[in-house]
Amino acid sequence: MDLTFDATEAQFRDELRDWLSTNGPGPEPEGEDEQYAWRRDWQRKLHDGGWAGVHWPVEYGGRGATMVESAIFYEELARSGHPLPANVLGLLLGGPTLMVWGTPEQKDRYLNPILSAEEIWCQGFSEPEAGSDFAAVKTRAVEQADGSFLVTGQKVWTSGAQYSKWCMLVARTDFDAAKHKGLTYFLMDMDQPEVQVRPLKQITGEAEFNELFIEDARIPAENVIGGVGNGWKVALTTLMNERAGLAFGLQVRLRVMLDELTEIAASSGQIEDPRVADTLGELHLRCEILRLTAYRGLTATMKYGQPGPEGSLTKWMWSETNQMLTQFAADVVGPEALTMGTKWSYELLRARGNTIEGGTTEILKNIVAERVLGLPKAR
Amino acid sequence: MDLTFDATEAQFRDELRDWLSTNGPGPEPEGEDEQYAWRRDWQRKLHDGGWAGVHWPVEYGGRGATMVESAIFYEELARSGHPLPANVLGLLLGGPTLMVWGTPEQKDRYLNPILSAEEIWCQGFSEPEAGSDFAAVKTRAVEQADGSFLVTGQKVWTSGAQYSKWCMLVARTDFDAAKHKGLTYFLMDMDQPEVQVRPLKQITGEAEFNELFIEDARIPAENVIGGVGNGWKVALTTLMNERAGLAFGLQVRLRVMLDELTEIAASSGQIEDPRVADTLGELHLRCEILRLTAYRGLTATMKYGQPGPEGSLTKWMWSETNQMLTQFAADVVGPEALTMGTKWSYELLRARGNTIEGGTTEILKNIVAERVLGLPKAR
Amino acid sequence: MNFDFTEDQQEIRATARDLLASRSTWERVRGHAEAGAQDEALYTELGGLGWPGIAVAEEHGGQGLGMVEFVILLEALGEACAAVPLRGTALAALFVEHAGSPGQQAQWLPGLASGELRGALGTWADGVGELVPDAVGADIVVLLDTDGGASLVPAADASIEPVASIDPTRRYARVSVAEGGGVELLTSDTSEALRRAEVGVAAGLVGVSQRALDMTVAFVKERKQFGVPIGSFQAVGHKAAQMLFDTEGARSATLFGAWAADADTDQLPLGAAMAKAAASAGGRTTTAAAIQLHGGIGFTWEADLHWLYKRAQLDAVFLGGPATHRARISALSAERVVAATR
Amino acid sequence: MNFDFTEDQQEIRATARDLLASRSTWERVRGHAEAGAQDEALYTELGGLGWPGIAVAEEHGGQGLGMVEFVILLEALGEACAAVPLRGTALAALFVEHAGSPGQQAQWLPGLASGELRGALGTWADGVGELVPDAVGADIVVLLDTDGGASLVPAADASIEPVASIDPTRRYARVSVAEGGGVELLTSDTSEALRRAEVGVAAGLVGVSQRALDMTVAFVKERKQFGVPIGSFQAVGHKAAQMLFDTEGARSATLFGAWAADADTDQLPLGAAMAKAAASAGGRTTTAAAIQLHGGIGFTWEADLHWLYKRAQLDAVFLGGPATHRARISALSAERVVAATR
Repeated sequence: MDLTFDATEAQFRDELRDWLSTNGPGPEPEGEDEQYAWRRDWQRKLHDGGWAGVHWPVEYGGRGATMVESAIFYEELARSGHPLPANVLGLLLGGPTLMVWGTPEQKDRYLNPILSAEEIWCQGFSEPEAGSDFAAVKTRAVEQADGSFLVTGQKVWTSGAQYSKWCMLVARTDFDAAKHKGLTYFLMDMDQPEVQVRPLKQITGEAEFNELFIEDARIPAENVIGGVGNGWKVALTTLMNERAGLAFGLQVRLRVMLDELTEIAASSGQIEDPRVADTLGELHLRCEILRLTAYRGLTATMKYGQPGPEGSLTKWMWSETNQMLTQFAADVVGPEALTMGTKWSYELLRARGNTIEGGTTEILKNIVAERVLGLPKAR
Repeated sequence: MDLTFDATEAQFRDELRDWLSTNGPGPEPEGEDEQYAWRRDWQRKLHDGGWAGVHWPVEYGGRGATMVESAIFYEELARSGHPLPANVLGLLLGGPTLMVWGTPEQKDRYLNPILSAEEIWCQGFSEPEAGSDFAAVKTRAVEQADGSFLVTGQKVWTSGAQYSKWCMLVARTDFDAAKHKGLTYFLMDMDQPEVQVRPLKQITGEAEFNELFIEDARIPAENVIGGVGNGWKVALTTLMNERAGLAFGLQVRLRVMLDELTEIAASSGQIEDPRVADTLGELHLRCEILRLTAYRGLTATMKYGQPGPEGSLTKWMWSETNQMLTQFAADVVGPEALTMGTKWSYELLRARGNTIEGGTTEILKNIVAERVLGLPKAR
Repeated sequence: MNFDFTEDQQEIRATARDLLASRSTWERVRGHAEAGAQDEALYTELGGLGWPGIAVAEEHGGQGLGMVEFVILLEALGEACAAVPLRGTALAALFVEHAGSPGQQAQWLPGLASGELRGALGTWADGVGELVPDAVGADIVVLLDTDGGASLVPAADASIEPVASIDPTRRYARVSVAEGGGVELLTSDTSEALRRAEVGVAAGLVGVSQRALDMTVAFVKERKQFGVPIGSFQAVGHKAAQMLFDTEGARSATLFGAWAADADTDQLPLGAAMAKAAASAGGRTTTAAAIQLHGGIGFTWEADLHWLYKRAQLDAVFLGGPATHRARISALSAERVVAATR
Repeated sequence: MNFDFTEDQQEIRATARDLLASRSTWERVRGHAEAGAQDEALYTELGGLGWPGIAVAEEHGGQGLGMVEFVILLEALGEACAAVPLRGTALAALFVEHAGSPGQQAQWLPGLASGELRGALGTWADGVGELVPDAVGADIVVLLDTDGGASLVPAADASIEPVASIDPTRRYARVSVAEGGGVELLTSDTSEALRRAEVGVAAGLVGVSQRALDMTVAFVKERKQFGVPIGSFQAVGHKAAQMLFDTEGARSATLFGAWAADADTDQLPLGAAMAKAAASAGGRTTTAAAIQLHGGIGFTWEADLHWLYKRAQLDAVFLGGPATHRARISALSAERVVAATR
């Protein structure tokens, strides 16, 4: 057991810190489009510095970093206060999925533009009626005489859709096959009028996500990933990669916020109230347990190929702790935390989504009960 | 809206307080049997004073008290520190069930000995395999040529069985009928060697409950209550009466304990710690809300024949609050609360049963979801 | 012992809820909230019905009813999430009536009671009141010191600077005394007024919780996942049951506080602290649970749940959050217990 | 970064758990608990295997391994709910080794490390230590003052009066200095020893939580209600998931504390407070949840769950309950944050 970074890891971290301290995206501009362009430029910078596909194999243009180094990357990025690269879904989900399921031609064609942020990717899994239930996917892809597919349907929670070239789309190709079986995984070109993007405004007032309205969009045969009818398995690969590294960044963001809150409580004297200190103590405890548990999961994954029981817990821990923290901030920070346009009020509202996005806490608990504890499937 | 007692209610309370201050069971003896005899004597005293069947109609020998007065009775009894009468199940469950479902002969025969504690009643509903699931009752009652029944099976959680003359027994008489339909409600004579009582020791080390082992016990035809095959409905009447009045006593017991704990926290200075004060505040709040909600339910029952949505919440509230209180006492009272033989340690252990006995909290939440909120039956 | 509304009170409740159900639909609330405006037409109508003055004495132009009637209206307004500054007016009237001089009462109460004048209530420290609800457009602002004193600031003497809180169904402002402006102190003890105000704020939170629960129950009965209504999942049903638990508990406490104000003021301090503690905590948890049980939809702007969540956040801390009031409950209970054992 | 046991540590863990699974069955634990006795045979066997001295330096007769190995054994003992006074001996040794004089170390450590002498650790105030675990039969008792000082009381100088706590799987006593008896002060700083002791107690609690979880999972897979295994109800599955959450969280914190003791003592104060806070709270909630999920059966004497519940209750407050340690975490974090911003 060694809970420090070894020499290689420490060197990686130091090199990265150095780089991040002298390289950055510059000041954040006003306006959503401008901010996206700024994050795209930032990814180009990262790419030029060799920091874009940290965990990608060298053969695909990545840095070939270990999982720990990848975790360090997202931790340090969060600590630096710099934003995530624009094409985060391509880097974390699309690329790794292609590496498993793509043909040599597909890898050649798609991987490099992901790294360079030349082509942005988005994810088209969720549907309004389907929620967490993949079997209920209704978007239809009908094969044409020329082997291409015509797709019609609606997708939701598609972040970055308005900037994306490619959408990882799961659609139904076999309408008779039961549940998961008739699904196929496509790469859909977003540059066609048959795909309409409508921003989906959230509780925060921002439109971080979009709805996609697809009507007879065309996808050529060569854009099927992993074979027709195999969409469920391919999608699972994507889902397994979801947040794998990102979790470390989220955890550090939480820690940074908590430290800031602690600072406010200390400088305002509120920390002298044992009730305030008690809640801060609980938050620090949860935050630290989250970090440790994430690393335990990482070690298990590296050693045994999959995380141990603790691996299923980190997203649940993070989301609950973040909600607890942002709610508590409303008490400690005071009126500012309930005033529009402040960081604290944004975080308070945004945190509500944490226990929903990327699998609701209820679904995560089902998964823990069934897959980790081996209980019979919930009824 | 009037949250004070009206003149009649106040007079009832004052009269009762007077009586309780000059009448009591005397000092509690050592030994389980002796304690039971003492509570039986106490019930005789209550009966002689006209306080045994407070909520029973006058025609059945009761006092004909209103529901509020009945609540006052259990509140005042708890406040006085005197014990419950020995035949509490006969008074609260058996008698009222007979009043609804009994024949005139049955009422004549059984009601008076309940009041006088001459014949003690116990309840034989639960079975080891059945738990909260009535449909799973396995105890069999087979009709004989002479119309009597031979009963074989096992019951559990039967309190006072060793002192009881009659057992309210639910058994299966039709083995083909589905689920609840083949059940019949009997009065079984406990004075027969075919019924064996075995004490069931609990986490506290005491045997508050028993198991019943029944092998070919005989029940004459006239001891069927409410007709053969109607057992589920009759049992529901019993269950509906369960704790109706008792709840008020439990609520006052909670308040008395909380006041004692507050006293300890105040005199030891611990209440100066805002964390301690905070938890005490929460407990006082819950305790008072419990009382108010119980009275809201009572008003609704008196006015509309059934409690409103709040009626299903009181047992849940009480059990959770009692667990929270007794756990907190371990921190405030200190070592004494973890030492065997003290009141606080007994309460800490005993409280674990509160969220299980009389319907687990999980079952209660199901009931609230389905019957109060009208959600589809849980799957 | 009769823990139910009188027939008159039931009538008031039904009428108020019916009226708001038709006048303060989500469409209308959303329209005003997005425009950063109050619903002037509705406010005028409610003024005409005498709502702001329901608990103001008849001699001052009010309806002379009690706090129970007052909380019935405030709960209904919370339930509808109505974008009207009525609460501010009614709370300001409470302070003028219970702590003002006869002159102040004569000057302000008739106008506040009829809704022709608008009031606001807030807290201030170092001469500045942050996030004072309903202050924009108010004719008079009552500002509470941390030590229990209260000041009356006419709009003409005040600097009222609109601030967008996260709850746009009310208009908030930063209030201070304008240069050269004057402040009148309310000379009588303000604690009776403040306790009533706490109960009133709690009532609005109970309404918010109730609405969150009702919307959630309706949604989970309809919404299907894995082929069945999600309301049939225990995880959903039990969370909804907990919402009921929190809502009804807060309602019991709030009704107790209102009744105590009307009939047994010795119990008002405890009742008010109980009401505000329970309703503040309940308002936060029920609205958060409502969003959770709606899943992704619940997190969207269109779902309307967020208005409830945001209002609950502001109301939960207004006049003291749960922890403040739990501390008061604890102190009052300890006082009682210690007195009894002496 | 490698958050896993070494092969040696895994071997120790497997061996320890296997051994205790066969030697400390419920039947045996129950037998000793009901008789109010300790399992002498097992204690002797474990002493022979060097368990009490696993973290004691080789020069003092120990095995010279680290705190990680130490917590592996203590977790296994908690999991088995073993009725042996081993923890008392091992914790006393920690204090003698880390805060005792060379003379004290030479006098006591070899005996404690081999299990031939027995030790106990407790806290005292005004000259009396209440509910000191493992004190009955101890040769030496280490007693902690509230101000951080520690005294060493040989049994010959002590009055050790057995007291039945609710946890009969350990023997507790009221300890004071006998008339004419002597007390030696441990002269060095005791904080390093105390931090290690906290981690050790936390490890036992993690074991208790793990056992409660395992028993519950096995039960709810088998037990049927309404025709299906109750583990298929979400209310049951989610509560079991929460037990895992609490157990694994406490385990992460405890391993961190143990590792810090071995490799990075700057982080030991935080690690120890985290371990004890998480494991104390987790021990209480998981054992309570285990009883709940077993239903009526879980509340019976025969179900054996109550031994875990009772042990968790005692261990949760021993060396400070969750609130005490959360306060320490908070203070340490605030210190770090304030230092960083200066």
